[in-house]
Amino acid sequence: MHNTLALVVTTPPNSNLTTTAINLIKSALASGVEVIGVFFYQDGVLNAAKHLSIPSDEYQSLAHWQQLNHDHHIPLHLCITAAEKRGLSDEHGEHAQSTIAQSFTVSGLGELVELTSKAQRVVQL
Amino acid sequence: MHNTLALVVTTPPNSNLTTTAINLIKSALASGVEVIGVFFYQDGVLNAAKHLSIPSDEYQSLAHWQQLNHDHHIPLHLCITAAEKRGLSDEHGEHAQSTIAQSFTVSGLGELVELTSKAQRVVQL
Amino acid sequence: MLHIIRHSGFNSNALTLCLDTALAGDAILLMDDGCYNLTHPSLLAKCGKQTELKVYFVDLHAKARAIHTNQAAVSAIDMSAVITLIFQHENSITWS
Amino acid sequence: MLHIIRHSGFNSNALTLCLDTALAGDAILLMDDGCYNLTHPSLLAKCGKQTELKVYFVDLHAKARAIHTNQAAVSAIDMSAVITLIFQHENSITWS
Amino acid sequence: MSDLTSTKTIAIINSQAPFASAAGKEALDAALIFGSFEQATSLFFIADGVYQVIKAQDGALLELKDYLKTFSALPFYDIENIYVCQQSVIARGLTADSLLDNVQLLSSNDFSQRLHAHNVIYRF
Amino acid sequence: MSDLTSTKTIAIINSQAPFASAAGKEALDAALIFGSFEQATSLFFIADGVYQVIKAQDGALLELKDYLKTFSALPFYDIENIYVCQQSVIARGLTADSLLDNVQLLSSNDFSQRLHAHNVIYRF
Repeated sequence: MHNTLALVVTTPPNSNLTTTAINLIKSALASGVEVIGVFFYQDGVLNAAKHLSIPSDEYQSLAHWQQLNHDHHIPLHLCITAAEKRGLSDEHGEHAQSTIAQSFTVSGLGELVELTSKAQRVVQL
Repeated sequence: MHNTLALVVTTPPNSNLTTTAINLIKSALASGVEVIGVFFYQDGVLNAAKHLSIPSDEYQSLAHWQQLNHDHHIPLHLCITAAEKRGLSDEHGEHAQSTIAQSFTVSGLGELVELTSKAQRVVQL
Repeated sequence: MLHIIRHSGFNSNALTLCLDTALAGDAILLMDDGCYNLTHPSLLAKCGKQTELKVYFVDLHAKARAIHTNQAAVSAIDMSAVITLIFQHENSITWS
Repeated sequence: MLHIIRHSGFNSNALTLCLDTALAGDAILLMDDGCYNLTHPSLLAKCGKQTELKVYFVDLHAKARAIHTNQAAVSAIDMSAVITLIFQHENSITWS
Repeated sequence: MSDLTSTKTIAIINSQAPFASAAGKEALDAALIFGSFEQATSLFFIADGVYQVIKAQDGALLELKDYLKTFSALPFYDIENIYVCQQSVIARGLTADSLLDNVQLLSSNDFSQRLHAHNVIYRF
Repeated sequence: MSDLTSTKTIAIINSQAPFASAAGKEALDAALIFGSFEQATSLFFIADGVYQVIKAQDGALLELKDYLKTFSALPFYDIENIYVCQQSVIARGLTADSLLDNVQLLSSNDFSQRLHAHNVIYRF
């Protein structure tokens, strides 16, 4: 049987909760589960902050998210409304520059509906 | 008697807690209390996010902070280490742009020590 | 000492920590969601005991939340009285 | 239903909400700070009652926190078993 | 957006008070979107979440735009199941008549049974 | 930095567990700075904060850099008062010998009395 999983991340990155979410995805992949997408909502949107600065000897959550996207083609959907409420910006131009890290897709809540509908299981972390 | 007050803000801006902090400062000023500075720490640093986007018909906390700084010369000190952990950046240059709003001063915890030492009363909000 | 409570004691331990730490002569100020504690059994029990503990709440914050109290032992105040309280007490703790 | 608890029930109402909502046949998974609930009186009381409620905890998360249990009614599992649990249950709630 | 591959029943649990965090507003935003995509969506209020559905609140006093008014409009979004945990209401010294008119007060057990009947559950 | 106008006694209260938020680390950072500016600084652990000072924790298992090790070094920063609330310890099923060696276990009343004796109190 082909199992599919979607993850909704609502907790911020500067905590051990993010490490657990990433490890859970890696375990799912190792178990042959297809992770069809991650949706970042509420304080979870801070996971997509390009400038998030964590000392180099600490867990680099952003790099881990990007690796999951790159190596396993897991879409990382960012709720842009929730992100803008927390200081992130998708603007480009002379006086502005997107503060959203590569590998994240700017999305709306419609994407949450789609992931929720498609996945066999959805877990909020 | 000349009363002095310092405020340490540790709560994030997308909540009603910020409005209360700003109203408390305004009441202090109206009572003749000198507010010698505000120090932003922990999730409070998000108050300084330049791109913080709040619908125009909702409370504009950033504009209120800037007004307090402009009209009453209240220093707004941002703990840069805590800010960088939450995705803010003070970098300038070709590929980067500070994401910290005007009127905020990039500081370290030494400034918290100074404010704590100087003010007659310190309140954490 | 002035204890400032800004959260509900039903969802968190903010109120319990405050009550465990408060000594005679202290004051408790309920602000923001702290106003929900006006109906909390632990606070009501303390008020009933006639301890030397004063309890204040920000009137506007309770009104906005449609939270009412008929306790004589608690006082409704405005923000300017909050400033007075801050300077009346030597120190403060903000419980969350 | 699988109940995922990621926070301590001593500081918050996460554990209480979970226990109030759990029905026979449900499973509880303690992850992250949820492992602190291994010594929580409310959880121990439930375990003692031989209810049809299964309790699991992530072994690694408890070890890192130096939290130990000698309850026979709770099972230490690894992350791969967490994935199994997720697919064994129709739905889940994450309590915080 | 592509056609949805399946229709699921969605439960949105509100466990936090309305003004001190973005949780209530963001939960409601999610519920409205699920409703507009014709996913059967129910709202659940438990613990401090019950403070979201009490009458006569006035966010304007706090300079807030009051998202709570949207609750009365939920039937227009095909969200008709609004369940409130009676035990949480009583524990907070509130009464049934302090709640909005279009909510259903349920015992702990009924509340829990309804919750279990949904395919996907998000908690805010 | 200019000379400090006054010397105050500072209490830093830790009320949260170590790994799930930045609170513990940021509280410690603040305490170390106050100490290095020769402000008399005391650390207080209450509620889930007591989990910060139990022995044999291993953050490396969670891929964490373990800031808790710094607690043993606090005397070098002139921070010698480390108070732990006994009631919180007991409520969590912990015992005195599970705590770090350089902390003082205090009854609720003693804990509270010491706290009151400080000029400025920050809570994390």
